[in-house]
Amino acid sequence: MRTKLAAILNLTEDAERLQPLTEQRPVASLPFGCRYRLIDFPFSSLYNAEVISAALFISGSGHSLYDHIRSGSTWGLDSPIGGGVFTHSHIEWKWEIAKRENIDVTYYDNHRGYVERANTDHVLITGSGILCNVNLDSVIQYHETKGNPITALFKNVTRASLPEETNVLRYVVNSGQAENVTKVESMNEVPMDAPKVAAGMDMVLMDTEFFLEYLDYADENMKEVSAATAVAYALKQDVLISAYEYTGYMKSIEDIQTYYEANMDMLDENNFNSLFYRNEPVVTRTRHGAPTYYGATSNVTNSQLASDCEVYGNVKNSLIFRKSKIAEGATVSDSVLMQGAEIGKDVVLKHVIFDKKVRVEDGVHLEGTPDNPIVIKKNTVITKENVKENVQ
Amino acid sequence: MRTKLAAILNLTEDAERLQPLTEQRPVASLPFGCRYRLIDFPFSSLYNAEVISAALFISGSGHSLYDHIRSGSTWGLDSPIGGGVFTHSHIEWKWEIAKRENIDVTYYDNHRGYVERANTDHVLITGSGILCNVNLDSVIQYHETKGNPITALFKNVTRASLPEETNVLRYVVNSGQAENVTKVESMNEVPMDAPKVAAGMDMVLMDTEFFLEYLDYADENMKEVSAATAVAYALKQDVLISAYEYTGYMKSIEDIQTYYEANMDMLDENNFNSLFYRNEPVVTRTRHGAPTYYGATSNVTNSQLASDCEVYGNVKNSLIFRKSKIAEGATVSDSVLMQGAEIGKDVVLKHVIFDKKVRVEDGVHLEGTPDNPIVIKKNTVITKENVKENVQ
Amino acid sequence: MKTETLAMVLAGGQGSRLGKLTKQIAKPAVPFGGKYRIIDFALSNCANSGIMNVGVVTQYQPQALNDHVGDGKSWGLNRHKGGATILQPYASVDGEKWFKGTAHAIYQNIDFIDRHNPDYVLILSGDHIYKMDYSKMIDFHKETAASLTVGVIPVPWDEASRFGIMNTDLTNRIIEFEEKPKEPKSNLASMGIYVFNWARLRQYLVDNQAKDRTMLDFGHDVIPAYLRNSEKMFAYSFEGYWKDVGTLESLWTANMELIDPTHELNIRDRDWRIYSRNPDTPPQFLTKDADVVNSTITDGCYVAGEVDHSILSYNVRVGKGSVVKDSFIMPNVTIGSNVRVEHAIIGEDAKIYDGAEIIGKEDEIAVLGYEEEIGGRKDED
Amino acid sequence: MKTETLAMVLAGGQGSRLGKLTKQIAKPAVPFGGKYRIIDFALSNCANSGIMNVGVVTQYQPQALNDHVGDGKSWGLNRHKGGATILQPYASVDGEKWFKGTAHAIYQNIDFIDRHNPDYVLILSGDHIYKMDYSKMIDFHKETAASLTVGVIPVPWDEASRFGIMNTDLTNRIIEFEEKPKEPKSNLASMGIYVFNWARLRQYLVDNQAKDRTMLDFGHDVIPAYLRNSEKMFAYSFEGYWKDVGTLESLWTANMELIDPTHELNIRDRDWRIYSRNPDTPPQFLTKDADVVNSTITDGCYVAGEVDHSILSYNVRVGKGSVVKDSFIMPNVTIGSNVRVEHAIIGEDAKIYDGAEIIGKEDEIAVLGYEEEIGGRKDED
Repeated sequence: MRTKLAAILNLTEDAERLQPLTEQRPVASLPFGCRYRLIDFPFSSLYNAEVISAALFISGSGHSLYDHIRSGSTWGLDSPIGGGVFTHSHIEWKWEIAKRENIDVTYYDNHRGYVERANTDHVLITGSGILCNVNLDSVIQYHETKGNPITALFKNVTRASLPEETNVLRYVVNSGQAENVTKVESMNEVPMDAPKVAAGMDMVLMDTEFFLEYLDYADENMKEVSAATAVAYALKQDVLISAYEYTGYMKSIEDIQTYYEANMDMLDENNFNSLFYRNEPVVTRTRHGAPTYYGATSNVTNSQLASDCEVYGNVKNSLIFRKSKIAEGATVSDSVLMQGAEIGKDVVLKHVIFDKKVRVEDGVHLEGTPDNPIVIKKNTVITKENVKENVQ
Repeated sequence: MRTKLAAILNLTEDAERLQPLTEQRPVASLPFGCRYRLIDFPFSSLYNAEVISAALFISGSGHSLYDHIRSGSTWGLDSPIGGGVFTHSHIEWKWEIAKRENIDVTYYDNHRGYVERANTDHVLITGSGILCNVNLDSVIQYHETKGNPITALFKNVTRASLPEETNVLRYVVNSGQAENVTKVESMNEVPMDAPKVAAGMDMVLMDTEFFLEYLDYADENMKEVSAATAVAYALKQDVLISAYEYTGYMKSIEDIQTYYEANMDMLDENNFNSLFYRNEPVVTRTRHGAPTYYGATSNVTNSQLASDCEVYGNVKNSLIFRKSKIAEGATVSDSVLMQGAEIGKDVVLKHVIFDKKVRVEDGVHLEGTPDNPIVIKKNTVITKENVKENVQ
Repeated sequence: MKTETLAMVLAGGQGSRLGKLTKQIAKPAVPFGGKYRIIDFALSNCANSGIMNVGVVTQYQPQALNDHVGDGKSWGLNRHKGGATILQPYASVDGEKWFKGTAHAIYQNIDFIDRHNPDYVLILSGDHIYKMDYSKMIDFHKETAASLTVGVIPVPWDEASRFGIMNTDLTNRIIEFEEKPKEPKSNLASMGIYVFNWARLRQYLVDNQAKDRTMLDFGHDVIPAYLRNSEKMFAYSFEGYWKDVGTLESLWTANMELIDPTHELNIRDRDWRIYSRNPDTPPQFLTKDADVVNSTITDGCYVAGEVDHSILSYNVRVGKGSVVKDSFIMPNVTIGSNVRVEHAIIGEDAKIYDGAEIIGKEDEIAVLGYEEEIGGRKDED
Repeated sequence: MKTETLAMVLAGGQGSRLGKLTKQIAKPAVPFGGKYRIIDFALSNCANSGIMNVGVVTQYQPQALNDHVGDGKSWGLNRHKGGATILQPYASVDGEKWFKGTAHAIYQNIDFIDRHNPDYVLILSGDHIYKMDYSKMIDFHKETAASLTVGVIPVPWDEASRFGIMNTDLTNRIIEFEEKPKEPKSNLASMGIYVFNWARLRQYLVDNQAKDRTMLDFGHDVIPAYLRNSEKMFAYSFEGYWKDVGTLESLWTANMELIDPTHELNIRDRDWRIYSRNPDTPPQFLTKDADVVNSTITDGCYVAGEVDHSILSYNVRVGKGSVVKDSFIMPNVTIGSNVRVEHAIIGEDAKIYDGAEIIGKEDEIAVLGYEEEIGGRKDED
């Protein structure tokens, strides 16, 4: 009764197309929406359902993640009785070496051990690359009502809302009384003008018994433990897959463009409210810092800001993260500035994405385009002299 | 003022000679004294000095350690303001691959980043293989009084109290007013009958400024960051090294024999009190469990037990960890039984070390010798039939 | 915030029949069973029943209780949503908010309860020893669509006249309540455990406050009012071990019963653990002179004497030549050499010096209070 | 347990001059500066001064304060050794332990203080706005070998007669104390901050309790008694921003002063942070119609109107066409469209409906209480 499900988070999303933002962090650690990281969204779903433990499988060292998650207390994941965040890093690397040098990496044992110890009826597998705010209580209820051993989440979208080249899977969902996933295809094969298509959300809920069967299969066949392979296994075994339709805001963060769009989406009140102002709050690790100050010369419209900023210049259609300073006469528009940006006087920025702690000296102009925003690496100092080389 | 020092724990002790107890755990995770693990001792020193953060460098995956440490809240290492346990696993492996494939493993950056963020006057480097209970406040006071940039800890011991083949270093300490370490040698070269010799405790305290200098040197020369290389660097630079004499219980846990002796040492009240009943308590992660029950047929003398055991048989000169059961008619003597031992009726055990959850069926006899205790692996079930093959 | 069930543990009582054991601390904080305090049973039952929102109402000598309960972490109750909250008397513009009875304590904490906005309020007493799944009682409450469900336990008929007795019809609906009836019509004694529909109870308390302010106690005032108004009240029958450790003898007996690992309370059951704050102490040390049988011993003890059919709580020292029999020794007690302790309860931090004797009888338990000292060297040290 | 310095924050006062702002919550819990509560300054000063053992004495409407302080985690005070402890009135065999004054509150909590066994007790008030390194004051206390050190601040001479004034000799030793003197001999006003040698103060309090029980207040009773007995008392002079926000006007002024990032209090200083409980809210959203200048805004706000020289605390909504000027808006306030708010303090959770106006003057601040509603649609929703 104490905990509803065991949660397996696969934080192994392909980070290549998000470079250089993912140079030192996994996709799960990507800052988003002025004060969040992508991991906050699945974690908040766990928090809101009062789930008290999670197992994380991470591609890299996960340092930026550990630093954010700490004990997990932010999301109620630190109960001394049965709770905890159990992290497994360097999954890809271990796997590669395991294959190359034929070492047993205990990957499946880690999954099995966690799920057995959690001792719950259900197991959730999810990634962190699809931005959404899912009410897990509602998913569990649906799962139990339908009575199938596995439930997969999807959202009906237009094909054009996803990138041409996408990792999102297309679910074929039979309609009518029993909504089941009957087939899975690559979304890449769906024509761009398709008006309605069921996008798989890389998230499945399973009965624990079924999960353990599936895990044995994955172990024998060296398959990654993921929502995709779980669905594939269920289809292979002719097990019925309940299809849960999610109707809130969703965005698959796969490349710079989708990352940029997701941030800009927040400036639309509908999207913002759909993601943040549901009954279930999005919870992140809070930081100490003063309120944001708007000086006499500031002019800020259609923008979102975190706390601890000082604004003396102009900001329009932008998202500004914590501890940023925008000097008098500067104009920032259609941009995403992560934590600690320092924007000098009379600077003009348009269609840019700044990683953390970018400093721009007085008078610099830097403009990207909506389809090709300029991305600046962490800690960069941009001067009039070096501005061109930074815009490769 | 909030925290006194930055603590670097080198949990990379050689585990080979402690096999099979170290098959799935680093030396730092070795269970000891009925309810502790070796890491509890340096952590308790940090706790008692109100240090609020620590960086851990671990050879393997460190899972057994993570599971024990969790958020570090047990030792006050989870303060949201400046606190935390920062773990770096697979150090050896990364290093090896780094050397082989010429990858930068950011090992030194991790040290530098941690120390800079901790923003303290002093840095402590310690291992976990030397069992002791050090009062860091006293060390800091000594360090400041002496005024040298580095203080190394030692204890005067007889050579014979250490194994013939030992990792312990011999410090040459000049006597008189200014006690300094003037030379470091391998203890292996000291004759076994030497009555008094200064044993290095793999623990140094440094001024942060000096630490950063030393770190640059270690980085340039690809040296491990450790108490030993720090002392070597100081000697090389002709920096005076204050020598702090520790006088409490100390034991270097290097092989099965020293591990066994250390446990048996606890049955001597002087040692037990010296390690546990100082002003500074030894703190470990507590577990829920009922008090230990001694049945009508039990007979327990000169032994230590953790809680949640049930004893119906005879126990003498032994240490029994949590959740163990000893049936009627069984006799356990001169032994160390880790958590969850189940000892059947009329079993006779003498000079044995059981890893966790060993079960012995009724009537089995198993006897080692004081110089060669029998070690049984985790989860082993010993029957009359297989008893011989388990005593390899 | 929306909570289905909020538990309110009434832990403000003095428990004066426990004499000097409750002079400095409230009864729910009295040590029990070697490593517990009495309130651990109610709090562990909450956690194990999945009730994670718990208010603990304290008033009398609450320090030990507050330190013990803290934020509820020991019971896994330190949750973001919910958790354990200590509720103590306070002042307001209306004056001092003292708690004058069980129902009045709830009334005075209406603001706290309203913040949780619960459907049901589960009222518990902090001073009973038992293991009970409250979620089943709440399910029963929902099934019967009751306004109030009272936890009852069958008691021997010849003892029924010592209890508050619920007379029920065939559907378990409560039709009469008699406090200590001379001729009981039923043997269903109230356990002091209630599930109320909060909206309804709130209305009763607020309405009464506006009138004569007489609704102070659940048994004495609220249940009779509910009966008068034909509120739907059901009795939920609990079967299992349940003990009100209200007297020294019952406290002693309950402890002695706990020793036996086969006793029905089954304190060793890993599926329904009794959680407590765990002290950090070294393992127990039985020296070569120790002789321990039929007893339970907790971490931090040092035993060089004889212990028979007794409980040593944590950090107890028993010196050479001493005999402890049929006794409950609370934490941090020092027993010197050649001491005899029989049929006794020894309070926390007490010291019994060399050669002293504390000998009670089964029907007249000897008691040494907290921090009391007895025997030779009282004035030294 | 041994603690060098234990801080006791007196947070039990009502602060009745703040009118409806302290009807439901104690003055130290009143919101301040957009994301703080008044007590954050004393608690952050403790943490930044390395004083990790803090008792917070509450009595009047303590719920908001208790929820806010919790276990002190927000200030890094949730330490195993020490930490923050809420101290509230309670009952004992001696009767009800109510706190009748500053010194009496300390007396009633002697057991708590004794458990820490401190050398020094630092007495603080929970309702002042300032940043102060107490460790320097304690160093001064040690250097002078004082029995009591009183924190003082120079006030303008013409205001000195409104304060408790310490007259000192050339060595800063206090030779006289005058409460609101007509003709002040010094301009050193007591800040209500005291460092006491605990053993000595304890003796005074216990001795007096055995006699006439008149030692209720530090200024009124204890300091005069110390003077009579020639206890070594020194004044420790604090220089810096210090404000007792005891009136609506001073609360408003202190908030307005905080807006300017160059103000001497320097709330943005990362080396002496003012910590608080951080709410979890989305970022602030300024819509295309927003016009914000000279103001500070906190997370969770939604601004579609004009904000000038004001503080919006977290989760404030300002609708289109509305103007907020020279005002301090507390958390969770909803301001509709076409509203005018000027020279006002708006209480937590208040609602101002479309078209309403709340207009004060600089010397007569308009106030809307917590959860109050004003304007058109009061009865709907």
